[in-house]
Amino acid sequence: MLELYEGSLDVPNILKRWYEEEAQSNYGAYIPFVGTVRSENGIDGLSFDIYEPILKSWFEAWQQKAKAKGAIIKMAHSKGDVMLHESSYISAVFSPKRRVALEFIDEFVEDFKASAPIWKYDLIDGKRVYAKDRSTAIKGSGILGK
Amino acid sequence: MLELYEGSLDVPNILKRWYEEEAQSNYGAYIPFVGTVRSENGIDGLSFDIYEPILKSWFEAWQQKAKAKGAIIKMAHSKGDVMLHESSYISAVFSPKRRVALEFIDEFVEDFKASAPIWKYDLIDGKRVYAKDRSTAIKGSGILGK
Amino acid sequence: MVRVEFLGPIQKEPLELDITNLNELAKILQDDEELKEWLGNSAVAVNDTLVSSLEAPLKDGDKISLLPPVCGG
Amino acid sequence: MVRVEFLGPIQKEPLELDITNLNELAKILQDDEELKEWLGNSAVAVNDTLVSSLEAPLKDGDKISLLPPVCGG
Repeated sequence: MLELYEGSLDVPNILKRWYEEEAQSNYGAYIPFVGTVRSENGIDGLSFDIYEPILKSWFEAWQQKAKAKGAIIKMAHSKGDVMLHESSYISAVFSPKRRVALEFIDEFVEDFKASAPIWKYDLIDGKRVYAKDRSTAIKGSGILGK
Repeated sequence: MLELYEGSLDVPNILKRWYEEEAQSNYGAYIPFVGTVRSENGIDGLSFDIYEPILKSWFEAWQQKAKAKGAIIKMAHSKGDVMLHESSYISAVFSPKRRVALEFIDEFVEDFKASAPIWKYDLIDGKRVYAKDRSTAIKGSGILGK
Repeated sequence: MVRVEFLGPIQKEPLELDITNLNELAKILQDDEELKEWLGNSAVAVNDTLVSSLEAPLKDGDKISLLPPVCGG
Repeated sequence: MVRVEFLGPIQKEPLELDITNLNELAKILQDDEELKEWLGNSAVAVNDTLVSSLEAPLKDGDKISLLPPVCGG
């Protein structure tokens, strides 16, 4: 399940809803990862653009990988502005046993950072500044270059 | 922070309270691990004994390790009976950046399984049966043997 | 005609081009001063599937997307 | 006198013993049929600190705990 929201995430409610959705599914491990906007470099917050068609197919491919190990993944992400100390990202793995969940959440979050078609901007003095230095070229980038 | 409860954990409320406690602490990553009782081998639930003095010192040593990396750990565990599909264990790491949190939650949960002085029993037909086959001898065990 | 879209921070309106493969697209975009900083670090999708070479043929109505470096979370 | 406690699934009442080191304790417990399955897989704590050898001296009032294999979570 992939959920996109305008603005910041209601973390307690999302964590609770996901827990309750799987309460009878017989998963032994539930590991959410929650990403929150940190105060650094004088920013007022962050802002996000998302390209949904490719995000959905990327997520669906991970869901299939999880399913092959008896696990499931859920993810929520913000679009637009998210201010300091608000949260913009949650992903979670449910699996029967802990090792699969611990390994999946790590691999999923790292691939999310490297591959999910989401662009981050710092909000500084009312402007939206692309977070170029913290961004990663998607694997296979550059084929149109000289 | 180490919290022990009689019976099952109120997971949504604990996750929410921990999130709100650190809402202004400027941690970028919050990773809880939730352990839930699975239906297997015909059990009705699990039951736990805890030796608190050593659990507390073990936890405090981990808290110091976390602190050295700018992170903190929280943990909640059940004492006594926890029935099927209820949860008995939550631990969580907060850290400024994701890598520390992802690595810590894995190391912490694995050491918890290997070292925390907690004993698990299957509840079967009203009896409490020590989960011997799933238990791990604490490092350094056996010095009193022949 | 194919449509070329520039995602995220690439501030550029979509193009409608009469081309039949990505090599032609590369030649056209390489002449565009606005795109100088983006071609070397952007991924390319055809109809929302990422491609890894310029060999894929294009057909009328295809959508091409340029995806610059990402940073979710 | 020292007090010896048996934790978790070891179904045994505490012992009060007049001993001065863990080697003496080992000898006493090895003669106890009830503990046969536990001595080889239990950890030992003196005053709630785990010990890794039998050399530590004991003093009056010390508390010794036997911790059988664990499984939290």
